[in-house]
Amino acid sequence: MTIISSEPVRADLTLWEIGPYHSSLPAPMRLKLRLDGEIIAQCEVETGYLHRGLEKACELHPWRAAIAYMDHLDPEVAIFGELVLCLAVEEIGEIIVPPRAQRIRIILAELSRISAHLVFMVRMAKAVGSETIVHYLLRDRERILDLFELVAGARFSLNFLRFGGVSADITDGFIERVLDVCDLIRIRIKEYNDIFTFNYGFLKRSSFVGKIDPILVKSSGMTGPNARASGISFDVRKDMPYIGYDQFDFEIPLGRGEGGIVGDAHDRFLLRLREITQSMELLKQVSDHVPIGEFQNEKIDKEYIVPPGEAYARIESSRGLLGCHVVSDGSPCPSRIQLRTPSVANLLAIPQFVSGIRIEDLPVVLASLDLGIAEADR
Amino acid sequence: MDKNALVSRLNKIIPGGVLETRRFGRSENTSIWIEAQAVQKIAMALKMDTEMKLDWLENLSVVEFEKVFIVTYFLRSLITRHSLVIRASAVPVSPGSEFLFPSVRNIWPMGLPMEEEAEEMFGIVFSLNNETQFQVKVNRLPENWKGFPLRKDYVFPSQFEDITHSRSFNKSNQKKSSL
Amino acid sequence: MRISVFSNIASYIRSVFRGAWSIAESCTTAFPYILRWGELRKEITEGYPDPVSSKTADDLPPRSRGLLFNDIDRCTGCKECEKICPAQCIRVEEEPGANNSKIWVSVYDVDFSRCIFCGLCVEVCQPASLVHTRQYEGAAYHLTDLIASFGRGQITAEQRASWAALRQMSESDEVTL
Amino acid sequence: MMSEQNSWIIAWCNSISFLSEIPGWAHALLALISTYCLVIVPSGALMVYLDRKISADLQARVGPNRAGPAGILQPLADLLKLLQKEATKESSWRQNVWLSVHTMALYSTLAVMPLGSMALLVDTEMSAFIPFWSALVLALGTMLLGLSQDSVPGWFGGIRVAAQTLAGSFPALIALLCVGVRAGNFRWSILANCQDFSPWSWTFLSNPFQFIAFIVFVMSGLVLLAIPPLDGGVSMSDIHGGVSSHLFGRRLSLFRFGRFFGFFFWSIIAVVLFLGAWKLPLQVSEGLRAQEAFRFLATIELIWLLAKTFFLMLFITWVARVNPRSRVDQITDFAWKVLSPFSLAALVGASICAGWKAFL
Repeated sequence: MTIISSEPVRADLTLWEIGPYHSSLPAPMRLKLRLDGEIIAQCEVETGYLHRGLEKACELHPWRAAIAYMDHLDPEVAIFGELVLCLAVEEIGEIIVPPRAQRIRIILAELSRISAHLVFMVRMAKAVGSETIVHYLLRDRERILDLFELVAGARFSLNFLRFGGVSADITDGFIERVLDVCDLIRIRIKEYNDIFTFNYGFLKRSSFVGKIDPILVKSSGMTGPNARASGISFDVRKDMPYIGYDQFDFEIPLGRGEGGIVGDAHDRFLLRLREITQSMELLKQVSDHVPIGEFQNEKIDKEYIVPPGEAYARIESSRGLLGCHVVSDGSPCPSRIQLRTPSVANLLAIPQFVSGIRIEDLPVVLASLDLGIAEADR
Repeated sequence: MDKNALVSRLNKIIPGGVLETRRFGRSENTSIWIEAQAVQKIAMALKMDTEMKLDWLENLSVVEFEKVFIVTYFLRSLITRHSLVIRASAVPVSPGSEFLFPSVRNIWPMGLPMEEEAEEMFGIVFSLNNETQFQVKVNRLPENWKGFPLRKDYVFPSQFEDITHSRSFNKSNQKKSSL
Repeated sequence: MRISVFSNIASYIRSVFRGAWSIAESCTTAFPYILRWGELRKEITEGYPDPVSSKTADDLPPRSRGLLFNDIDRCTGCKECEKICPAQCIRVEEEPGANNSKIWVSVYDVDFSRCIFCGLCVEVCQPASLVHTRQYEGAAYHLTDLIASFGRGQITAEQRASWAALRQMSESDEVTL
Repeated sequence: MMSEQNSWIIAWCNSISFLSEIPGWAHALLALISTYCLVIVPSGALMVYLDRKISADLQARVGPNRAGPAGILQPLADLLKLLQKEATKESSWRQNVWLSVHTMALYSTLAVMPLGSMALLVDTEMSAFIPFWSALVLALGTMLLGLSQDSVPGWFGGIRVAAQTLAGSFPALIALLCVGVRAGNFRWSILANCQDFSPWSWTFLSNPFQFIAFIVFVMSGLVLLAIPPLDGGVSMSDIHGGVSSHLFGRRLSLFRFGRFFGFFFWSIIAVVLFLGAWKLPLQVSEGLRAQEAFRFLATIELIWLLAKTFFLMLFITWVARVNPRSRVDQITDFAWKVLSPFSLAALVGASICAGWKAFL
């Protein structure tokens, strides 16, 4: 994708190409900047450096192998890719998922959201050059990865969900450990706030920087925390509940502009911090309501063939709306798996709001968008 | 939300644009099949529709099904929270060749990256003014990649030695400016 | 974006002190880590590989997916794992064995340079001969070292002929019985 | 000029028979070389090790632990790694100009470095101002290095370093005047002699204005020399290192050593000016001087001075590790709009205090 802002190019501007690999970029992408002094006058974004042909690869393998591929849609938060595919396939096959499996899915999804937001904070801290908090954040994310390893056997590529449930039941004491981790992170968040969030240096670096207008959010189709930080209240968990999110009481935080103005980089940071708190609140509620029963629909065995049909499933991943259009023609392999990933819209918006900021703020702005180039390029 | 009323409204604005109304898969959603040449007009009508206000193209999906390319638009309104699926189909003139399809990037700007991806992967050239210009922009694939990988009749190259792995920014930019 | 401190002396002084205070607070929050005060601050990264970290293979969770191991005596050579593998890292070649019930798996190679440790092959394995071990140290100096061979080896033409004869014999036995 | 002050090297030389007859200029040269080899370089190695180990403790990790016991040989390993790196491209004449300027700045400061009452090579009325010259030349060298690179990061890095240096030198000079007002002179020995071993007699605690002057002096030094946490000019991630982004191997190690050396000498000067210099307790130095134990006196004075210096440096490192890096325009704003007014206020206050004492 090459995105060029519509303004004409002035000849007296410095040309600076960044990327595909650069310390200020969160992932492989290429920026072509026209600089007026140190102010960005124009920006072009080119992505595609992480294209792996994921959609084609899914078509060449059996349905069950497609789940393993969806792990790698966004390697940081593997569970969301699996979940959206499973939801779509369950809609095609009209598979009923047992309530226990639904709860396990919610627990894993919210844990992934917390871990993704912790990684977001790591990126933000690296962009402003704060080294110590990075290690604290990664240490606490390790607790969540330990939970994944306990339940699924892997830390990142879980390959845990199946059509009609999950591949294995949660072990004894897992829910208690989830609650322990939540308590730990709740204590740690106070520490993060003291060290980082309310640090004057960080406030000066991130507030009033990279404000995204609600109009731009609408025109570029941004979703997720970035859109909510600008005041657009849209969350799939609330608007189109799936896997039983409607049975729980949680709030969708919106940007309040506490550090500077609504929709700036600091607002996006604070919003994700609040989403971590909300996710832990949700986990606490879910952990009380894990029913005893089967974890996998018994009709769905290893020889299950997805019937012909199509479906479109949406979930709220840590970065925004993740959609999956699945078409099956009754053969052992998927006919088409098309993915709508949230980071594409974020990338589309970059050239339209970075003009006017200083290049020193560019790493902060890019980090605050939480770009997932892996899922944007697929 | 009355889909039949919407269809009749659309029929009034663009006669013959709407082909049929169907359930989308097994879901509650309605999908409206439309004529491929009327996509732009219907898209504009849907965006301007006072009742629906479909201002958000959530997803654009291209599916090849029995050598017919089905373009599906998943629409949604942030104001009225309505959603709609419209679909149109097209057939290439000869197998393996690119073909034109009306673009909606001026109506829903968020459709640009999705259209560009479909262009590269399926060889469907989304054009605004129906001009014959078979120039597919290359962003994801290497520059001298042959064929369109997501088509069903695509054959993987037997050897990858001649395929370059580097792309120059300026080159892709020139292609862009020619469009 | 600019610090407009001269607009108001009081707000100027306040912002200077606020900045100094927040920086002091950040520093004092991190300071106990140097001395490892409190239970929450004792945890540090583990040394690896020297000294070998406190986590050994036995400490891994029961479901952890390490390197693959195939018990070739139980393997039936059904090639289900080869079919499901998303990374196409398993290569199986089999031939009819000495009797009809037994299949000679001559080649069973797992290319760990391609394996993504998804666990699908273990899940589909009907005789449960393919398992994930707890071994996770798979580093090697050459790509070819990463290919693990579990097969019984290629058989010679004479063996093939003699086994075919054996099979025929047992078949004829069955017929006579 | 250096007849009396370089007595410490003469004291050492006299113990070695064949060195006792060498002329005075050779003594001075020997003093410089031995200062460099025995004080500066080991301090650099020790500081690198302490920095890495303490920031590892702060960040809940292990830190260097492979080279030697507890990783004590890590600085040596770093140096060897940097030295054996191959050059990626030919050095241009611009880089050579930078190299000579940088080296000049590095070694010219050695002669004025106050390392104890026995180790003052140059002790003039204006001694305390001479390090500024070196700091400015060091910054100029860094700027030239940035501009010598044919890349945008280098240019931006060079310009940012220049802006920071300009912004930092004004409050630093004013803060130095505050000390001069108290001591009445800028001679190292007099600046040191107006303090004593007890912290309450140190300049920075003598009155609140001197305390402000101390804070301003240290922070403006960080701005001037672009030392963390105020190192926006050389380490912002958007220019990935800026001036040092195209350096490699020996040049990179020289550049890093130059940055360490700036930090080090600025901390030594801060200690000498504000933190009681090399003053020992209980008339120890007078007693040793009376017994003519010059070698012992020079050694313990140096150790006491360096201990305080390391403490100050580690304190700054601790602040730098925890806090985010500021943008360059914020740093220059900070220097011009916060440090400068405060330094002027401190100068006014310190002058009033000095005048008050004169009237008393």
